[in-house]
Amino acid sequence: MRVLLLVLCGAVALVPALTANNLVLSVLTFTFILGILAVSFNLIYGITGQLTLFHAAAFGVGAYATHLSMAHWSISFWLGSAFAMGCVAVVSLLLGIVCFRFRLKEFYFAVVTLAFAEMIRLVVMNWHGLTNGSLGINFNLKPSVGVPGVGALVIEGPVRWYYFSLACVVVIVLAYQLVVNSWIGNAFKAIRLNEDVAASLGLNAFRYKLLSFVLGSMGASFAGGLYSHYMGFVDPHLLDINQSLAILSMALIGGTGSVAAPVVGALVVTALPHLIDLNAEWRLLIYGLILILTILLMPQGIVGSLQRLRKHA
Amino acid sequence: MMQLIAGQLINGIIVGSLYGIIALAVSLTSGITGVVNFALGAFMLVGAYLTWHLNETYGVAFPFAVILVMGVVALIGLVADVLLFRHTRNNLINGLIVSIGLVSVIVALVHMTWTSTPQNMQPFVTGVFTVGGVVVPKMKLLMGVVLILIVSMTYLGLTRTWMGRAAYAYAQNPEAAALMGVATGRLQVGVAAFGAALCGLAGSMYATLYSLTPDIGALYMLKGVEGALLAGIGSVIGALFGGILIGVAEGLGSVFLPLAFNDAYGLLMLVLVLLFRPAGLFGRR
Amino acid sequence: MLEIDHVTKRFGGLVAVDDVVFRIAEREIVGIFGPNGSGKTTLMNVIAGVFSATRGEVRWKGRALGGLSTDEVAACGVVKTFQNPQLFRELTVAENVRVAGHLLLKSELGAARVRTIFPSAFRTEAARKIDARVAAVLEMTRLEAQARQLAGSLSYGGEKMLGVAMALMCAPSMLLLDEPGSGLSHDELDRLSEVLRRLRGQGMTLCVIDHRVGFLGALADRAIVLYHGSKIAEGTPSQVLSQRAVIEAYLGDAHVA
Amino acid sequence: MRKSLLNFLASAALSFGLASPVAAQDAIKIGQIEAQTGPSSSLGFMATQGAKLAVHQINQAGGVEVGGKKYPIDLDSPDTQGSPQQGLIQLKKMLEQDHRKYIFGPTLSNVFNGVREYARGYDGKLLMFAPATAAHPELGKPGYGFLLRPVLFDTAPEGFGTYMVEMLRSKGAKKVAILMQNDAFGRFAVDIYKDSFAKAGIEIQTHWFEASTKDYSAVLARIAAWKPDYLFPGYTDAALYDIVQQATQLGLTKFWLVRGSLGPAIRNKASIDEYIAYMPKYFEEAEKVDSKVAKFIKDYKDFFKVKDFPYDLAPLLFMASYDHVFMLAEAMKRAGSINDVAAIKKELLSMTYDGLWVQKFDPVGGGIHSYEIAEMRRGGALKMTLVKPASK
Repeated sequence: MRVLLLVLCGAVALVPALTANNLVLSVLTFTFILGILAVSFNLIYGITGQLTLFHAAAFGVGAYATHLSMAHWSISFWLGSAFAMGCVAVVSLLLGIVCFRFRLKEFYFAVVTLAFAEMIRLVVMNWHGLTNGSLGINFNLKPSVGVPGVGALVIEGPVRWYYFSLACVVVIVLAYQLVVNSWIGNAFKAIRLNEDVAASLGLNAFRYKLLSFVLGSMGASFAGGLYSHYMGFVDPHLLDINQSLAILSMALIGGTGSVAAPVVGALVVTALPHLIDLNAEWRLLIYGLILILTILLMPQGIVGSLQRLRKHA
Repeated sequence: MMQLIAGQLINGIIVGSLYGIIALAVSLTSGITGVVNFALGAFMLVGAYLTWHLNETYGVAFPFAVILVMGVVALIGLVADVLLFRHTRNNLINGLIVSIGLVSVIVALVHMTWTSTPQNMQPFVTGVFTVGGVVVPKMKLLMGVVLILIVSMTYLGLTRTWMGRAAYAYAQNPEAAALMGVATGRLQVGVAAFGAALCGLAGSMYATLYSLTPDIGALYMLKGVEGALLAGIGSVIGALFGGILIGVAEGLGSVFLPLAFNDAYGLLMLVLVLLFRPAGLFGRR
Repeated sequence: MLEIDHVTKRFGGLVAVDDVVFRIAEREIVGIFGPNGSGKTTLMNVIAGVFSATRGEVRWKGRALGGLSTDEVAACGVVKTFQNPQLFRELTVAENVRVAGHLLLKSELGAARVRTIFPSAFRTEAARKIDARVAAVLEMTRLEAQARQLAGSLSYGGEKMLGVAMALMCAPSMLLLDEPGSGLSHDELDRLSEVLRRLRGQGMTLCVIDHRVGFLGALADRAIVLYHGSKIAEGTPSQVLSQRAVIEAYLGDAHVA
Repeated sequence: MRKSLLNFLASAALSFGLASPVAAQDAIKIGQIEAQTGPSSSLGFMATQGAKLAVHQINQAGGVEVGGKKYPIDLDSPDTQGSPQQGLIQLKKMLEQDHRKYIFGPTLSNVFNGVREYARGYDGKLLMFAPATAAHPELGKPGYGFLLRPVLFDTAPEGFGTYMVEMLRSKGAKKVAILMQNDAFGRFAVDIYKDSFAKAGIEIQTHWFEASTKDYSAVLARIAAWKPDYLFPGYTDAALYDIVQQATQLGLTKFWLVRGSLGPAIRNKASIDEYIAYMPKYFEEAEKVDSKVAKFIKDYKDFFKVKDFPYDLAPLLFMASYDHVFMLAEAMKRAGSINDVAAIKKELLSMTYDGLWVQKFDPVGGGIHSYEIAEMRRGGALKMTLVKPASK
């Protein structure tokens, strides 16, 4: 998988050289940022088998926390997103403890996480003093990275954002890959495949489900910080239920079997509206059909199916 | 103040019975086909628009429109089950995704047919009852009565008729039912169609009370799921009761607390119940 | 070593296990017999922490196991196999066993496990240890040949053997085997009893359930007979089998069957 | 894997290149970013319809004649679905790839917030006709030279809001209850009207609701207990139909609103007492007296092949975009260029255009136009008041 991943990055790294078309760049930048979101979701759903609908909330809270901490304490993007990840970690830890202690599974887990996400969204909507409610917040803060020799490099303009987001998604994917390849990953898989056996073999399902949930949510929080700073604003739409469904379809279309596959799904979901230039109703129709056909015809998603083809060939 | 509370209690019960009938559809279909079908919300949407269309354009009297609509929507539900959900039996997540896809297909079609212009049907019964300062619109009362009747009939049907008993047995224990020789396949299709019909009815009732836009389905679907889980999957009267609880929670909630948090009151209750009775209030698990 | 101290388990009205008392010493093979529904599996589940006892308690090396969950009990070294094998059917036999290496890794490395996340000599070393252990266990259970097969594709006997192998991977000091013999062909049975003997030879304590005395008769040091949840006999297999109550119980069972 | 990805990228790049209709080399390129689907899409949808109709008519006539040469107009109007992300990507495509200089929309404040930072990078190379309420405070601010707001601002000195609040005061209203969507525009509306009501010495009580709410009886009962003189009920017809119907059942029968149609009043004419609404233009009436409007309505039906004209649907933006396409063309004629943004803006700000409305801009680019106030009484009796802002 990691080899494939590197090949993929190699191909993608050349894009700015191939095309001066900033549109392609911005679509791909969104793809990478949302890719982080989808990958982190897949750690919880695809690898550990827990369908969370809390992810959009983690994404949105991350976005708000990153920006607010930067604005109020005038700290760097990195400190800000570290703070945000901390907040989200705490929230998801509490939520996770509640859900997993009470042994909520499958659909019940999904609905309870959804309920919490919705409540958080309502708080963000109505806490005008802090979040400026439904108006959202516009800002012009940019992340910057220290480059040896060059000094602090401010991330602005399509090309820099492209490479920055690319670097982020690669790092995150590799990090998750390390976890998944370790014994922790084995535990995650074991829980997904058969929780009872895992327990009978002395594996503490509660602890590992919690770990997976927190790690994934933190990834979402980081993606939120990136997204809001690329857009230059935050608003409560980031926390919508539909966001969670979009994330889910990214993971499914890309493939839930491997760590990196959801990035492909993110590409499809982001690029599709700009590829098929149809009127809105038709686009909605086609989006629905794609979801249905993906599930019915290639449940392993694009990447999974390609891998299978390769095996058989 | 007392009037306000009493009024919202009644209103909550009536609005809740609308959630309840969808909850019943959710409960039955997921109990027997093993799929939580989000398209039920879209079926309700179609039901609402069809009722309005028949009534406004072709002047079909409301009661007949309702019966017609239930038939049509049941057919849609049946076709959807045979074409799609048969292939996702007992894979909850896949079924969920397919149903979400189906929702956007249906919503798109509704957009194409009736545009996004809000529509508002001529009320079937106008006027209000006023009892001791408590105001209840007549139509709402009528709706509450109809829905509660339908649910009770469903309950009788499920407990008295053979097909119903089979369905009930299946919902309790699939293997046993299969051994008893319940024709699982036909049963599942039948229930899917019946669930759709219930949502069609819900749509018709909705249309007489509120305005129509292509995005109403999702909200009521969510309330339906809340109600079903609150009661526990597979419990008929329970589903109605669960829906009513949600409705009352919202009604009373927005008497004392801001309306902006309306949707949270039901959810909060659901979470609490699920934590302490994971199988729901009436569920056996 | 393991003490069952007046353990009772009720489900609502039904008394599944009724005030059972016995102890199992180290390096012993104890067979628990009894007709179907006599409470054997329930008792085993109480020991393994699947259910908690209604009354009485289970002590392991003097420590009460009451209130511990399955994984915690397993972590103490008491590991149970399932009556009808539960496996990771999507994984190969070897992978199943490797996943079962979870506890082993924990006990061997402890906190140092974190170091295995990043590629290093340490990680390769740990991986090598696990692989060696997996190979050993597969050899011990005679599964080397099917190592690359999907667990789902094994014969029923093979699946049961894999269940034992996964339990062994946890390096338990006591193994609880739930009806390991049922549904096995003749030579599969021979293979099983041979494996169990070798285990005892390595100093493992075994507690085996079976509803027929069958192959265990030759194997077990001590036999305990449950009937309607209560212990009706205890002693060497030959003694026990000659007792009247036991014969009645089994004849009764035979009539029912 | 690599192959499929490269193919995908290639096809992506390709279709991005082809997505917009390849227009003649020298065409006037206009882009429009509006939500055409989604909960709050009815405004944007009609805005695109208006622009499409105008462009069609101009191209029918052979295009815009500038400096003795006729230029066709090429309009691209994708659907933002109300998502800032989509809006941003679409705007990038228009500006960077298709080199469109003239952008209509966005109407939704959240989409405007999503694109503003990016658009500011094109200040001086771009004209954006953004009806979003959130755009108004930026007019004339440094870096926002590209921004025009084609519609009249509620509480501008000439604004209809100022006029309507004054109207309430003169009717002796003391208490007004506000029941508003908790979304970007709702927040904005309350923020700006709070002050005008305070100035007029009118007490207000505000309640928020989620856009998806259908049953308002609880909050309406609370409002009724407060006994306000008027109810200010949200701003989209979807909400208005429900609120008005349920309010009248609880004895709240006087309404005052600055967005939304007469539809709800007509539906409930038997039970309302008073329904005061801002009507940019009352088509039902104007169609009979104003030949321009009659022609507009006829052309609309022919072009979109529909039986009936959507009288209810946000006539404001509908007409605004229709008129402003013509206004832009006129400004180009006068400036003698289709590319000199600065000159064209100067002409726009200085001209008065007599379209469906009498249109002009204030010095910072805020739209000024005539409008009507509708007052419907029980039974459906309707009184329209035409207001012509005094020209500066």
